[in-house]
Amino acid sequence: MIDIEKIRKDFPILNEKVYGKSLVYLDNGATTQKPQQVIDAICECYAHYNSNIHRGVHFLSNKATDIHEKSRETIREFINADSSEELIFTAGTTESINLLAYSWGDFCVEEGDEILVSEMEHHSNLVPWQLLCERKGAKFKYIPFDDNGVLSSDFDSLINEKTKLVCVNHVSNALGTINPIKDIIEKAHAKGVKVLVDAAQSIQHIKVDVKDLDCDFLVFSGHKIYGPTGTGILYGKKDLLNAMSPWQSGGEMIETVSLDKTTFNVLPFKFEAGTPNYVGNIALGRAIEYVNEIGIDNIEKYEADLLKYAHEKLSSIPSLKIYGNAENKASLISFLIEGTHPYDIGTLLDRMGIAVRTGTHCAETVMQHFDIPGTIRASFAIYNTKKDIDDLYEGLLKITKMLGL
Amino acid sequence: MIDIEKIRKDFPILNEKVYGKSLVYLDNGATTQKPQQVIDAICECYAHYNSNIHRGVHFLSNKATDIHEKSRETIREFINADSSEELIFTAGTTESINLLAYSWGDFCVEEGDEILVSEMEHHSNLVPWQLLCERKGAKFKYIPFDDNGVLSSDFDSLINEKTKLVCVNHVSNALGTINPIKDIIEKAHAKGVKVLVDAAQSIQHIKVDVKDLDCDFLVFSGHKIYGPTGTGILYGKKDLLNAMSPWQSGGEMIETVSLDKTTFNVLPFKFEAGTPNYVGNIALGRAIEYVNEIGIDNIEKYEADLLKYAHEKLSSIPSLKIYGNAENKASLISFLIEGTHPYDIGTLLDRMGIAVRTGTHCAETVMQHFDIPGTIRASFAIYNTKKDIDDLYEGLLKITKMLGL
Amino acid sequence: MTIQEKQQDIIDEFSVFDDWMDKYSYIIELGAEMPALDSKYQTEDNLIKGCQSKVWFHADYIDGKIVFEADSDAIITKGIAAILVRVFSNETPKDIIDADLDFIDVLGLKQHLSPTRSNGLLSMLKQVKIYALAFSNK
Amino acid sequence: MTIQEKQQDIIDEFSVFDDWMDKYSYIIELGAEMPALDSKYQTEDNLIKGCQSKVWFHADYIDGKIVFEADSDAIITKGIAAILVRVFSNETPKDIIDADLDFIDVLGLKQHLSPTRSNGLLSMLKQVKIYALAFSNK
Ligand SMILES: Cc1ncc(COP(=O)(O)O)c(C=O)c1O
Ligand SMILES: Cc1ncc(COP(=O)(O)O)c(C=O)c1O
Repeated sequence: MIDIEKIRKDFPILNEKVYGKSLVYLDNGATTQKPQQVIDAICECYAHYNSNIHRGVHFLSNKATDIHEKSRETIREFINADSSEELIFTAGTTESINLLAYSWGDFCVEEGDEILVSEMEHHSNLVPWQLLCERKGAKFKYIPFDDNGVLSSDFDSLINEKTKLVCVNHVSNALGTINPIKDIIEKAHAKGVKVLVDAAQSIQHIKVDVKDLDCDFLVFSGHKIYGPTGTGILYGKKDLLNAMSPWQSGGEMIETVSLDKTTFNVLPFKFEAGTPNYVGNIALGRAIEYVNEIGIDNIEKYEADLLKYAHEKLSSIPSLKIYGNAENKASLISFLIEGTHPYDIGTLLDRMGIAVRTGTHCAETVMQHFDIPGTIRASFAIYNTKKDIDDLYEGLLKITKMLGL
Repeated sequence: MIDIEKIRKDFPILNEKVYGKSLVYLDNGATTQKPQQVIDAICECYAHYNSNIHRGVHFLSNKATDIHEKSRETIREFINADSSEELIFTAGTTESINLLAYSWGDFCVEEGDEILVSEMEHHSNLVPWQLLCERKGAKFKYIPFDDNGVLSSDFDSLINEKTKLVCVNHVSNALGTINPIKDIIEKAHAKGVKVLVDAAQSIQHIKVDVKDLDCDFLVFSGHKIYGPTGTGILYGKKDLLNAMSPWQSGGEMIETVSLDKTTFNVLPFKFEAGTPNYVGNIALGRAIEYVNEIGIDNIEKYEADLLKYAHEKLSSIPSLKIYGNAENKASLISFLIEGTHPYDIGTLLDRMGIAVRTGTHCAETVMQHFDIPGTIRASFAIYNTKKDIDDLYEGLLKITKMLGL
Repeated sequence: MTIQEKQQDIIDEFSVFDDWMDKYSYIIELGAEMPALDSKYQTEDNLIKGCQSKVWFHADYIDGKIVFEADSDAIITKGIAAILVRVFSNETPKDIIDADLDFIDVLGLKQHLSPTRSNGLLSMLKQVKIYALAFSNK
Repeated sequence: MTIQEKQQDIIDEFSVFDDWMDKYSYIIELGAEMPALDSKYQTEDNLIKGCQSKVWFHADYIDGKIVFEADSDAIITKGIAAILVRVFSNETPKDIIDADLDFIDVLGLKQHLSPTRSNGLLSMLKQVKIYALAFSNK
């Protein structure tokens, strides 16, 4: 069970006033707020044991290294990976995907090959593949979705012997759809095709188990799961990561260098060039511990309830249209108010202290599908309450009145 | 003038005990400690206005964006760049250089071209160029240094019409040499060749003015100048950056996307893919302000004095040999004790609470030059004192006694 | 009326609202009142980059003065554009270039000035000044 | 003596030092006393990866028992290697595989156990166990 009052106390920003009003933060899809525990983990490191990790012989360096690697282990356990060698620390989802597109892509994709991407991807899981296809003369194909925001179920008809990778998000950041990842992976694997799961919008909301999913790669950002900015994870199956060439070079990812020749370190260091964001990575581990303390299953249940409530409330506004009506949804509602621009609604909600995101949410292909300029998106996290949704609802009623709708 | 007692109070970690002894932190070349002001800037952001930057319409997002861009402006002023568009936020020196090696390198370097790198580079400014040369069939050449650690002055004889770039650090992290960057740039420019300056070990110690230097690119890491981990800067002249293709893709660096075609945002966003480490970047701005409050000229003078003192003290130990005896040095001393391995010395110093780095310092070509397995490196920052150096000196005396030297 | 006077007029009009809702209602009213821009001027060229909503600014140079017309698909943006049109239209390039922009602050619209992509005001002001510069060279 | 007994012996020896300097002096002494490894065994194959100093472990399998010899270019590392040689040499693969490694903690050498590249102890222990596994399959 969730003790929401206790949880809310963990997040100092929830006491903020915006234009003199209490903050109602419903922009969690963009980034989540941080519990004091995570902020403290950062301060603790800088105030007591900050030191560059790896290769150091002194006490602080060893301590920071140990805690850093313990954090990797915490995250490994959280996603149920076999080995912490399979977890690469990155700067975020976007970097994780770019690493793959360059390292895996440049060496595994050839002219005439195909990459299959869903039509509802965040730009970060679309453009790197588009550019890879350009570099390689490969074909960029996409899995369409229907007007409810559900991916075409016979997507495997798009797979052929040229297909090298399927890239799909677990939860859509623009529609909230929970995609049937496990099914997609099974069908792709049946045809010998690898699958990358973008878990940027699922990891903080629902259980993600890489072993159960059997995904080949999985990526997410730290800042969207109560962790610090500048952190992220690339999970990959060990044999795939081992076969990949390094991408960025320099620092700990190197074994030996001479002016003639360089050899590289083992996993996971092979992909971690330069001084890592070790303080961020340590704090990300603390964020995952925080999620564990509440329990991801509890979070899933609580947020599902919240989402159901939000759907009911918002649907009762006649001029409001929801985009994304899949049966399986998580964490967010995208909508428009008839005859208005999302920017207007966002601006007016803002003046009431209600933070939502408006625009294309870096998912322009979704907007193109519906031929709309963007949506208003209210996205939830563990500290949101029904009262937040009531505030949003009341705010929207006021606004429709203001706009004479 | 420097008020060292006041400065030391700003750094909470300096109160740490290591094995019950007061910490003497002389590993600043690896990473510097953080003043409370920087730690507070991080907490302040997470506790009061954390929100994903750019494109947000709400109050917190605007506030975070404004402060983020103000931070870029602070850094611009610090290095005296013409425009803040010329400053790209990266994850660190290593990422800055990799960005260049891929984005500039892949489009400007062709088969048969040459890249000229100094023999005293950190791996991060060597391996990316080595790999670029491999990808392109270009030639990797190097500027040798002499046994004092001084770069060959007729290095421009190595430049020919095939040379595309000279890559050299401002201050060597293994030897402490201050390289005559301005002269190198002038000579390279006279032959129409661009220059990348690795300022990772100079930016925190001596005045760096990109306009005065007239460098084409300059890079450094936030964590080495009292800022947070996971931050860094790539400075580039505007026309060069504009001519470069994007590297990583996704997020704010995109202008519009469709399933067929993508166009990119303007500078500096074009190179900032995904959610930036905005909290880190904001705190880096605060770190630079901290340096400004003390004054980089004051820092330079104070540390030069410290280095002189350290040289005198350490030179008086008969079995001690200093590597790097250039006339112009900054911030660090690399040395060995005859008949011992650096690891032994580092381990024993550590037990006395003295943190130094031992090993190759990611500059193996320097070690190969002298045919040594590594060095012991004591590297200084603004909060170090002559007492720290005395402690190091006494510690080394004890160790030589223990080892029967 | 000078630019300065027009700005003062608008400041006076806004000063009667002590509630943000009234202020925004007024902006919305201003937006609703401004005639739509002829669709032939709703071109890629006239589109202002850096706004989340679409904003078009069209400028004519008549007898040494610039005449602005504008439109937007968002009503608040259109209202703000209407304010700018009112202040800057029928002025000489030089006066526009020299104009002080503090009135934005006074109106309490500063949050629209953020240098982000979603907030159009800064981009609109920039565009107005760019037009003025362009015409001042004629 | 069993591995356990040898470990206890070493713990006893170390327990007389209440000062880290004496303890490290002793480790250095152990390093100095261990004969150099024949240079023909100082091979790439015998080199242990993941240490800042060079460490070689050579193993022979004689009458069902493993005989270790080791060397290092750093004296502290060599001293630690000497402790491992003393504990694990002349033992059966099975006993080595089953051995408890808590004595490292007790000796106060835990900081050498960090899974970093600079600290060799963990890599040495791993290598000892790898040899034992390899010979146990023979
Ligand atoms: C001269 C030099 N260049 C590059 C680097 C790499 O910096 P980072 O690890 O922060 O990317 C360092 C840091 O050790 C350095 O000293
Ligand atoms: C589904 C999805 N993928 C990728 C990203 C990019 O994440 P980041 O900006 O943290 O790299 C996001 C974040 O907006 C997202 O929602």
